[in-house]
Amino acid sequence: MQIQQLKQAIEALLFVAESPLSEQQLADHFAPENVTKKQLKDVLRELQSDYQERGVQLILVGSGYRFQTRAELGGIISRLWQEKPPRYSQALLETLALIAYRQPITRGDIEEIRGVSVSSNIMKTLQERGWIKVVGHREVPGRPQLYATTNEFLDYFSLHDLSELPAIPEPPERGSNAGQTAQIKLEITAETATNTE
Amino acid sequence: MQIQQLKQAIEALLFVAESPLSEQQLADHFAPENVTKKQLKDVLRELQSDYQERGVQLILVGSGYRFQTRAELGGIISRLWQEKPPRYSQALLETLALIAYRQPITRGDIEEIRGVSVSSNIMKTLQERGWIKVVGHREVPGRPQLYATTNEFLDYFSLHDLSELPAIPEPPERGSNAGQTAQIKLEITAETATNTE
Amino acid sequence: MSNADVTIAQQQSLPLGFVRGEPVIEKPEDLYIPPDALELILESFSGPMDLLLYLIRRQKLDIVDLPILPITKQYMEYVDMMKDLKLELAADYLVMAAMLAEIKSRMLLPRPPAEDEDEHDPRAELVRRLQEYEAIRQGAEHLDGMPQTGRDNFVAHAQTDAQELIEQQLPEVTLAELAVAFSQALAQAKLQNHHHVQREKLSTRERMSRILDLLQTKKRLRLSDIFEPKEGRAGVVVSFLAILELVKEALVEVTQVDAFSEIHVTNREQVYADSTT
Repeated sequence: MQIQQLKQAIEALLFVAESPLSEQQLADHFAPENVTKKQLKDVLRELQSDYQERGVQLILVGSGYRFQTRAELGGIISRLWQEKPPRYSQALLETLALIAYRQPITRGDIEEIRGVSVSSNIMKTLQERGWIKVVGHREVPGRPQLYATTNEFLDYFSLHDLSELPAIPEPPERGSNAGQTAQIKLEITAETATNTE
Repeated sequence: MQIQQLKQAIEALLFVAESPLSEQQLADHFAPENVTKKQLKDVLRELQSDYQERGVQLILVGSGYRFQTRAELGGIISRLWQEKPPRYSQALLETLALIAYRQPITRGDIEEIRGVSVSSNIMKTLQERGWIKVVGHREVPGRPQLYATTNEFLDYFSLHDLSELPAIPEPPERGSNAGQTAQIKLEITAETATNTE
Repeated sequence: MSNADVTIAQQQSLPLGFVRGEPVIEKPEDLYIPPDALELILESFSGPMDLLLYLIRRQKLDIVDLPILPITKQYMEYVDMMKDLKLELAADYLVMAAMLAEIKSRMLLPRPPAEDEDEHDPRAELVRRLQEYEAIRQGAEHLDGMPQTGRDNFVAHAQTDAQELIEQQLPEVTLAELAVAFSQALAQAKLQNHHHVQREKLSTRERMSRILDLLQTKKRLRLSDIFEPKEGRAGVVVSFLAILELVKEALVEVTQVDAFSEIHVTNREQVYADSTT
């Protein structure tokens, strides 16, 4: 397959696919043509540079590559629709931030930090949007569910992975339990690593 | 509004609008920015030329402008939605197998061996697939049709002739002996006859 | 709500809360706030930690030097207002109030001089929680400020007519599956004792099919048409056996007009059809 034709095909695919396409999905798609990963990567990089200054750009988000409009054009474009995009409440944003930055985390942890019970509506909204999911249980009495963010969360915020989240201060360590906290953090990283597959 | 920004905005709009956008709709959209029809036309022409050689192209259809994939890419793109082939039923496979190994054979013969009636749908499916055909009638009351496999059947299974059909796996309870298995390859039917007697 | 009631925070990094997405901060206490507006302001706190953080920030104090006495007093004033307004969240705020009161009482108690102050500062736990809450508030602000799909950016799509090109996929069968199906069918037959299967060479059956097939198009075949010299002796034998088998099963008829004349193979159907006309 000619590189030029491959480029056109990938471009077209990304514009018609219902959801972002990962490198693996593209590789599978072009398996009959024996397209190598190297070729794919090269073409994707070329496309990203082609669209650098255009009204739409090729972005790598959580679940893969997709074309999306420039953020600066949001105001002009949203005029197309009567409805205003939803604004999320401070409570929802704090809950989401806790799950995003401190995952995996239980509802109890969230309530402790926010000092307020987490409304079921907020958890429901976050799950319905597909931004959070249960990734396991903490092995303590009651086995509370552990929440983590999803690829859809990354997609929504145009992030490729969680490391792209703007930094916030590390959680302060509990004076006497410093060692334990470090331990927990280690486990968390391991857990989230397995969740991103 | 800068012409460069207008171009980006129009490009983005055309990529997110649910349906094609006419010049008039675009003019209305950019009314707050006092964009002239002339400017619009120029930008649209420029965009059309920018996308001339790309995987998607800017096309003027009845109701306006829209981006659509290059016609030549249809085949590659359609794979995105290609579903996995369905599977045939056990009844169909057994019927086909009996026709292949025991041809020419009547539907009655198949029913007698399988102990259940053979649905007309199965025979129709196999005939539509071009794998079986009627090669004659048995001169008994009712003159039942005799079925045989076709050349398409051989082609599909990459067989030169029916003698290349694989040996029949022995039913486990028969307990096999190796010498006999070698024989099976040469005289398939002889072996199966022994099995069923 | 007008600007007379609320002003936008100027130098304080954390506003009192958000009202309709705008950061809001309270006016000095002596200024009259209409009850509606007050309710809005109080409701805009996302919880007791939010309120507490606001009170600390308002005094431009560091969280670490949590001034527990004045903060507790101010906090209680707000909670009382919330109780007056019967805000549903009051319960969570009361839990915090109890905690503040507890810390306050412990701080008022005389401490043995030997004790290590850092270790046993009753405010430590609350300070830790406030720090973590402050970090999370920052995270929430980051999230709110990040480009969001459907608000700031939109997924770009192009039209395609490629869907029309999707081929109807036919099921796939492998030879192995076919063989297994055959053995399964025969296993069925075994269960039914009355079935009788003849012993015969597969290639003979195939040749039978081919001859019957030829007879579909040509009504009669010369025997010599059936024998293919290139198949050699074995092929001729198979064809001959096939014809014999077909005759035996009464599927064809073999005719010869005169001795040594051409032998013809005719479809029994044909004979049947001819005889009825």
